[in-house]
Amino acid sequence: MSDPNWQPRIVAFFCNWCTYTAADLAGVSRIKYASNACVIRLMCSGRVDPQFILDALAKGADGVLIGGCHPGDCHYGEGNYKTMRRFQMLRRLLRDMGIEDQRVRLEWISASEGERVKTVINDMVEQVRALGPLNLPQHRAEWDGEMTSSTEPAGQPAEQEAAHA
Amino acid sequence: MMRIERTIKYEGDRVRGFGKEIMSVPGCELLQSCIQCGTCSGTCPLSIYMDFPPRQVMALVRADFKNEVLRSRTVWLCASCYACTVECPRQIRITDIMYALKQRAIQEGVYPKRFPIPVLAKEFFEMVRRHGRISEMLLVARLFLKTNWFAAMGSWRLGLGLITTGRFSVRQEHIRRPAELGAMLAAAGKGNGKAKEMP
Amino acid sequence: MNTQNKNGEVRIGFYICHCGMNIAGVVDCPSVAQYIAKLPGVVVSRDYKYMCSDPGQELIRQDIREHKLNRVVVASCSPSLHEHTFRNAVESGGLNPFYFQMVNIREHDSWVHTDRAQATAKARALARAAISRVRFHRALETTRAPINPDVLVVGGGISGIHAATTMANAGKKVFLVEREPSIGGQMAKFDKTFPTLDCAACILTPKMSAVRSHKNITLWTYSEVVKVEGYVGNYTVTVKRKPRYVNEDLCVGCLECIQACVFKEPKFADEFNMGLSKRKPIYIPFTQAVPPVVVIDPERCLQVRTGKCKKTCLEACADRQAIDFTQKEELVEIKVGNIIIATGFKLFDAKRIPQYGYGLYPNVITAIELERFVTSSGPTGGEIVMRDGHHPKSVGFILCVGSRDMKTNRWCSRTCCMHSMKLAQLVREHTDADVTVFYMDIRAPGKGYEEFYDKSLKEGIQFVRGRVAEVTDWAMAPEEEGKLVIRVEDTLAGFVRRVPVDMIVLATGMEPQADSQEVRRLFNMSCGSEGWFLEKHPKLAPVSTFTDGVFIAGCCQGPKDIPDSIAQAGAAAAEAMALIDKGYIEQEPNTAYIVEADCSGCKSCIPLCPYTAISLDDATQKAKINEALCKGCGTCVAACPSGSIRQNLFEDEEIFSEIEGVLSYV
Amino acid sequence: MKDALKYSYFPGCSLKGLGRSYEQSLLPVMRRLGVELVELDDWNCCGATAYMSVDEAQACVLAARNLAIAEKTGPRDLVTPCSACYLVLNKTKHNMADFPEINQTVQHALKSADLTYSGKVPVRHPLDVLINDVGLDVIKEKVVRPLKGLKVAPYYGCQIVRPYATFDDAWNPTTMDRLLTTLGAEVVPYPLKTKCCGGSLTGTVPEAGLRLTYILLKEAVRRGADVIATVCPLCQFNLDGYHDQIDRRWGPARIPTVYFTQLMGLAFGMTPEELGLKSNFVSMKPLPAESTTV
Repeated sequence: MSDPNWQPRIVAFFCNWCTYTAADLAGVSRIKYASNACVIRLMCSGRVDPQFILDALAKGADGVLIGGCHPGDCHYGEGNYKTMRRFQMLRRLLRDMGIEDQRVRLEWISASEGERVKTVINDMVEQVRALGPLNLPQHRAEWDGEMTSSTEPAGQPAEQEAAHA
Repeated sequence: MMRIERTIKYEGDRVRGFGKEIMSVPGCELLQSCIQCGTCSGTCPLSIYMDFPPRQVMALVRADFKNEVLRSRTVWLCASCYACTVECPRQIRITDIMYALKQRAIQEGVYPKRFPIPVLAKEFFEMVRRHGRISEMLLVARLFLKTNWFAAMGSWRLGLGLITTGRFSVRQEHIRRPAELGAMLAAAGKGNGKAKEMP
Repeated sequence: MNTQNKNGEVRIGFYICHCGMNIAGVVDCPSVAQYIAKLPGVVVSRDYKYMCSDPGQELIRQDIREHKLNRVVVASCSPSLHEHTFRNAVESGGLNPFYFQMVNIREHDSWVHTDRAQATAKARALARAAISRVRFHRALETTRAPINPDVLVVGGGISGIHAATTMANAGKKVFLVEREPSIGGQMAKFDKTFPTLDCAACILTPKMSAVRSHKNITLWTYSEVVKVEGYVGNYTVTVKRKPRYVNEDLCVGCLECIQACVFKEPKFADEFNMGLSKRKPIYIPFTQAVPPVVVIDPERCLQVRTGKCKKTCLEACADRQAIDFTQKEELVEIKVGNIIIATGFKLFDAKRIPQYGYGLYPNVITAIELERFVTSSGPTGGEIVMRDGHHPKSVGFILCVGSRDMKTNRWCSRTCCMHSMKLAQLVREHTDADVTVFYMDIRAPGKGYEEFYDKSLKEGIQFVRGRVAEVTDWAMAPEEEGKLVIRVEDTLAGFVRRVPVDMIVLATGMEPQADSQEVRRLFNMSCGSEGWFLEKHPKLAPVSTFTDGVFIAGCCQGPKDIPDSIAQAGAAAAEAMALIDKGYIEQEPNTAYIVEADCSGCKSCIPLCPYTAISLDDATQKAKINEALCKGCGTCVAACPSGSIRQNLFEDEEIFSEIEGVLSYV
Repeated sequence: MKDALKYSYFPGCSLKGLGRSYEQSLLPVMRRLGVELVELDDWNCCGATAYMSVDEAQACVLAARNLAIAEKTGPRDLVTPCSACYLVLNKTKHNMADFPEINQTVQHALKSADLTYSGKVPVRHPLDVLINDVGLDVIKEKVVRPLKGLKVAPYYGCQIVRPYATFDDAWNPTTMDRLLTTLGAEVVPYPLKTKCCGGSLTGTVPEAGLRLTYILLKEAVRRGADVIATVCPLCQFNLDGYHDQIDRRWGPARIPTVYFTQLMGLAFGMTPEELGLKSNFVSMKPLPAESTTV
């Protein structure tokens, strides 16, 4: 790795009722964890627009964490189910872009799971640290280059390309 | 004349960091949460012979009283029945802590002299290291040689019985590839630096 | 970044709170203030010891006046704690309260990180994000919704009874729903109560009758809540009323039907007496039951089960015709504004610790069973007897059964020490037995409790500090023959003892009710990892939940004794009444709205809304949102393909700017 | 009938020494039930409790070598009849899974012999195999001489139920009870079924160790048992070998102690000689049926 002082940057979208409260609880319980994640509070994980995730990665985040209530526990009934579905679609897109699964995570953390906030964030920070910086802005420039030179039809999944190679 | 002894402990009697060292052994971390309830002592079939019941050993370790713990008979009386470990309400792996203490007592040579158990452990260790297997009769014979001839004499009827029932064998069992095992054990020794050649 | 946007010139005031050393101990507050001061649009940037204090709030008001601030950002604790405080300060300073943004650098930063440089860097990032975001804030108005003044109380134990009567006395209409055929809960089973040793029935029974006779209380026993819809001020609750096959209004509790039942002898385990006595298929739960009417057990009654019975009970009740085999299960819908949950606890099953021999040795009993023995109305008429009919000569109490144990329940059940000491004193009162209490720690922190411990000691009760390892019946010494032997380390004496006794009492701890997860989902509450219902804040909001208008009282929130349960029930009643008497609910203006010009009328948002707040306007063929129904989750906003749905307080540009903010610091 | 149950077999040192009759009965009994036990190639001592007392890392390596050889042998479960071996092998498996530092040390050592252990091979006890893989119905079919009238105290000892109670309850195990009942024996209630026999302390600190043995024997006699059934070579030796000393210290508590596999062999029609029953100090009374047929 070129920069020894590099620290992963993670943007976290936490729902107000479960995960944000769990992070508050972690604080009240003085549970210590890595400082690499900054939390943006939303009322429900259902509010997480896939654009937020792409935007965060495009602006230099090395990972994005979405935290919501456990299935069945959503304050609004089933906002988290919608997040889950949306997330699965987004994941495919991210894979196509060559972004590793570990960089974008969806986790269910209930209001009482302060300890889990620590585990999830620490775990994610370590995984992203192992992957290294994402440098998406730089990658985008590269892709643009490929697109012009390549004769492959656009939108071919990355995995398939690898399999045929 | 009544013989009296000072039992007070000074800060200087503590060996700072000893508790931490034991608690850093894999599986021994939970000792920190001991609430001194005494379930271990109450469950232990051998606590009735111990100078410190297991509960006190836990307290002494946590408070860094290394010398008191390593010199105590308690760890050597542990038969590894794991009753304390499964009963402990704090899920402290007490049996594993006893092992960690035994290892340190042997390393530092502070176990009670002529007490047969540590000697047995060492003889066992040596035999396995050399041959890969244990031949029980040879082991017992060595144990008696090193500790107490009279005890051996006391068990003559047992020995005789074993001979007559055909269970007595003085043949040393071997594995076929002792060198392979030796190399592995040596590699492990380097791995944590704890293992030392026995004197 | 330009300082101008569509709202005109932005003038931001930034305040970072030290919170004593809570924040300043880890975050370099002055340096954060200096960093923020340089950002465009920031007019003042200060650090201050306690922003939530009066002078702290005054600082904001003063700066709004003097520096003509039109945006305020405070970096301090969690918004769940003080967002309200600062919005009020901003409002009283003359600004719309929604021109405010809060940054959480205590719970999410200083309390969870140790490295000063890293924590300070994170505080900067979070503060910068808020500064970026607050530019886009708009003036918003809170909306008001009317509140239904009626209240539902779930659970008729001492907590539910107290909450219901308190509110009923204040003139509120209360529905009290209880699952069992009588109210009274666990307290009704007790003989006396610590530390005063006053009779439980004498203090509970009048409260129970008051519930029944109160004109403002509708009491539904043998009933369960099955569905809850709506939100604070406006809940619709469906209650299932199980058939008791007895008309409550006609039955006078003469009990002649029980005499007349075709089952000549009581045959079935009596739930109230923990199975220590028997009852018939038609029975009254206990003498002082409220309502004081009989109930028919559908599992046992021949008529209900097979339809082939002589129905001698009907004959016995010919005058009043209270027995009614045609009763069916009913679903009743009620509308209430607030709900108080007081569903209580379940006792730990002593069989889960096989070492103590409960269920194996007949003279090993639980504390609640002993409670039934010592009660004069209990199965033995107040006599403590062993299974062979003799009085015990020695009794051992084992404390913390199932409690403070990682293998079963981690928590301290809080009441067992006192409960056991009370029973120990009663055993001494009723018999001449030697009593030994085996404990880990005596926890007697209530008013008059330590004195009660002292009294127990002075009465000659033996206390042995040690968690009992096992109970056996195999004797190793002559004095142990025919006895139960307790093997324990006397940790204060430092050796293992074997203590032979005649009878062993297990102080079983408290657990969440078996169906606590279902109840939690039903009322949209949270549970802690142990299964107790979670309060909104452990100190500041101990009876509130994360769902407005749903309160918790008593042991469903965690183990507690009678005084604490009653205190909590009173608090829950007061919180509910505070909402009711205010007369309206203020709603956070975080609702979604449609930008009509952009809406393509694709209707993809409509099925997403859990509150059916979105519909298609027939005339315009565009989506429209009923603001009164919208709860502000934002799911539709994230899903709208044309970006025409937006959310107040969580606008896309606000969130994008927040993302940019947290990532753009160096 | 399930065919060809095949396992790797780790006998352990005791089964080649003092516990020879355990192996002598186990192997033919298993063969009759269609279970094939293939002795592990060049197995070494598991380390027992003694090795762990000296060096933890080496103790794990010692046990792990066997696990690694078993893994190399093929995808078969590893069966070990000795309680100490069962515990030590299981413990090593758990430690390697739970503690990365131990795993690292052990893998490093294994590598020097081109071995590796991924944690796949389960370590199992013959009781577990008999109850869960073979099945009591199959065992019942093989019983030709039911142990009618024989009162047996089932003694499990410590280490197969503690601390890793995988196939039976830690406080009240019942697998052997059910097995013995299937053989036609009468199982007496034996509350000490999981108490410690004294382990190696019977030899090293007899006053402490033998007292535990004595209590076990006395309780079995008090409960009216004819014989104690055991699953561990050390338990068998302790309960059988020290009657002289026990007589001297506390008075007689004579009762034979045999391996559960020996009782199975008897029920399957094998002779006491075939099963190694003659090498016991306290010998078992002939079964009622035996006196007529033999």
